[in-house]
Amino acid sequence: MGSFFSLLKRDIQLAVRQGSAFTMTLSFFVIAVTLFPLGVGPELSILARISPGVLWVGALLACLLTLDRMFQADFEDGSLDQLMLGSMPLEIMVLAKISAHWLTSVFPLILITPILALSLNMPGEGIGAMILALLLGSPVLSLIGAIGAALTVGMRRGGVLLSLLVLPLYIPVLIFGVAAVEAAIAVLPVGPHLLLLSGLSLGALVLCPLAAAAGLRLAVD
Amino acid sequence: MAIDLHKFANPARFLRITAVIFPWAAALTLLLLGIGLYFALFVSPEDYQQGNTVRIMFVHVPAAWMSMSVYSMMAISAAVGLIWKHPVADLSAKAAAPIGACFTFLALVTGSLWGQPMWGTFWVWDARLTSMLILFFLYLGYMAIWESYDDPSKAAKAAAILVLVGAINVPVIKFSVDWWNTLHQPASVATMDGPKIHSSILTPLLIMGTAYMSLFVTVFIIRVKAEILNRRLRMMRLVQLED
Amino acid sequence: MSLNARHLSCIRQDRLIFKNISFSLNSGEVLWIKGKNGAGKSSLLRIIAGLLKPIQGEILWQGENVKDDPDIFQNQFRYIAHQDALKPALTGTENLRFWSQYFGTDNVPAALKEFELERIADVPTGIMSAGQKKRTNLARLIACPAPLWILDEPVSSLDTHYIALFRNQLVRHVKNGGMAVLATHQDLELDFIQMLDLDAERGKS
Amino acid sequence: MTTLTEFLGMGGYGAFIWPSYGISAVVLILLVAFSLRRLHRIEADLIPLEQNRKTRRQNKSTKEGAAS
Repeated sequence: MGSFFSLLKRDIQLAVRQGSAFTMTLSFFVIAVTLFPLGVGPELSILARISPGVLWVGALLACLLTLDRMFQADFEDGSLDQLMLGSMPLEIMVLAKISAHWLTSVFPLILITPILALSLNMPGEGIGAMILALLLGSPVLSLIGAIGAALTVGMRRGGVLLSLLVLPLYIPVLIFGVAAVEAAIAVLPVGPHLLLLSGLSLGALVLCPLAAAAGLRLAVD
Repeated sequence: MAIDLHKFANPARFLRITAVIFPWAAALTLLLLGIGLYFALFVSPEDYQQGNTVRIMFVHVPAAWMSMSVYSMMAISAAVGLIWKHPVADLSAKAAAPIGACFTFLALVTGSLWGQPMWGTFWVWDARLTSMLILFFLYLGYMAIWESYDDPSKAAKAAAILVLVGAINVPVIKFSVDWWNTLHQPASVATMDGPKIHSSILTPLLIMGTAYMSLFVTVFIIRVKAEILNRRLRMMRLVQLED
Repeated sequence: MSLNARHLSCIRQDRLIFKNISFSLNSGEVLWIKGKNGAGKSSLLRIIAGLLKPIQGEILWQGENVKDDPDIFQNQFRYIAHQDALKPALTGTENLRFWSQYFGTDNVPAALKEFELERIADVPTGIMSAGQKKRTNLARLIACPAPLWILDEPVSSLDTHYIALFRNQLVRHVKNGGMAVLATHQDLELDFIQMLDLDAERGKS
Repeated sequence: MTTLTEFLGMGGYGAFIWPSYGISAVVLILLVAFSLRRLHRIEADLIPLEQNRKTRRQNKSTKEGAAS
């Protein structure tokens, strides 16, 4: 366990120290969401109607921005080799990296979501559900993303391939995530949607570290 | 050293067996396509609701069937390749992918050509078309990853991981898309479930389905053979370099 | 303690790098792997570390195949690669402390002292010179002690003073019952050394 | 003549039905053609290499024969 937390701590420390990743994903998220009113028009009822989808798609794309660095930086400076020689199973090591990614790249997006939701005129009932849905569903983004990141480690233009591999797999989270918010806005029960999202997260939690670890073994080989 | 390398690329038995099957598969494909097209275009009656457009079904539905089955077959091959390290398994998944992608593409295009007279628009976000589209993306990703690795044995493993992850995800995606579609179903759109399948339609459909299947087998044999020989070519060039 | 390799062969990108390499190494010994560039020195070291899979052959630690029981070899060795595995945004101390926590050891102050890093330990490694980075990387050997050192060009970019310093560390490690596998162009003039010349091995076949 | 026109017209839906069949035919024929072309190309590349190996083997065996 000590190894797990030391790696988690180091990755967070690096993100804080470098800082740029934080601010870049956040500003990307904000800008991407801001583009929608400019593209669709300022009519509040339309914005409210599309706000759950816009926020989810924005979060999804913003998450994608930092994914290719998940293992790439460690691969380039030789840390990945060392990380693989530690005493904890590779799957757990991968899970530490995924947790760090979620905490540093996805969680800040969730924090800023209420403000963006308000700017899109999302009804109050929706905002709470949006946050909950993001909290429960967004781990899938980092988990599935880790597979793509592991498979594209060491490639010159891995980022583009990564999006092609990962985005189709994100569709269920997007659908259930948006549905939860829409249900809340329509004053329908939100519980089932949130349960589905949690189910996706749990399933991904079991499966993705295995696949990502297998991908990393290829990368160092 | 030559022996070492050839141990990994000696699927001679596969080539022997397929050499026997190949002419039969090719002949069967032509025969079934002939019969199937005759039934589809001349014998089969118009549907009372959809009129002649129902004839699109005979090229659409078999393509959709094949797109799903080919992906499943790739997933099984990938698993076999990963677990038992069987060299032909990886190659067969690789060989099947472009064929599956073609079928998926056809299912999409014919689906939208069917959609225009049915729904009055070329593309609707119908659950089936949408999940076909996603499947198409999965095929593209699979083929892209083969292209992205220099080392074929690594590419095989990476592609296998990807196709297995995809295979586990396909039911989830399918479920989510179906569910999403029922949630957003606009009232005016007619569903494709409309026509009760009558035997006059079912017969040509099954014939066309079998024809597509044997077409798949035919092309698959050609492509796997090409992959096997390509691997042998690579080995021999390398052996030449060594000397 | 003993490390044995039996009939290792390595294929990279369908090319045979080496084949049928065997050696055995006991406490108090150093194995010096020689060979031209591309002879497979780094690949052999990575195979020993378990990062690369050999196409055939096996590694035995204390007489047991590490493939059958990976736990016995876990954390028994330290691998120093070309790349420094240092994060430029972190200081030398922070980098070393992370690795020592990660490997479940704790000997950072001693490591800094042994490699004369104390004065620069609180500088981000990103602004260190190549030699300073190399020393910080090597300090991992002391910060995270392990009986077997796997060293890939450990003295490249070091000047004579620090080469001698590293040599002393290596001698002390081996005298205390440790062992090392070493790939380097530089002759460190060690006794108790075994040679494995990959070029000569290649000629044999 | 009318029957042919009627047949091609497909009750007003010919514009959708024929492209469906057409594109299916084109894509599948291209698939077969490209697959065959690739196979033939690889086979052609292999021939000189195979011969090369055979002659080398023969050389070797004659040499060995001479040596023994």
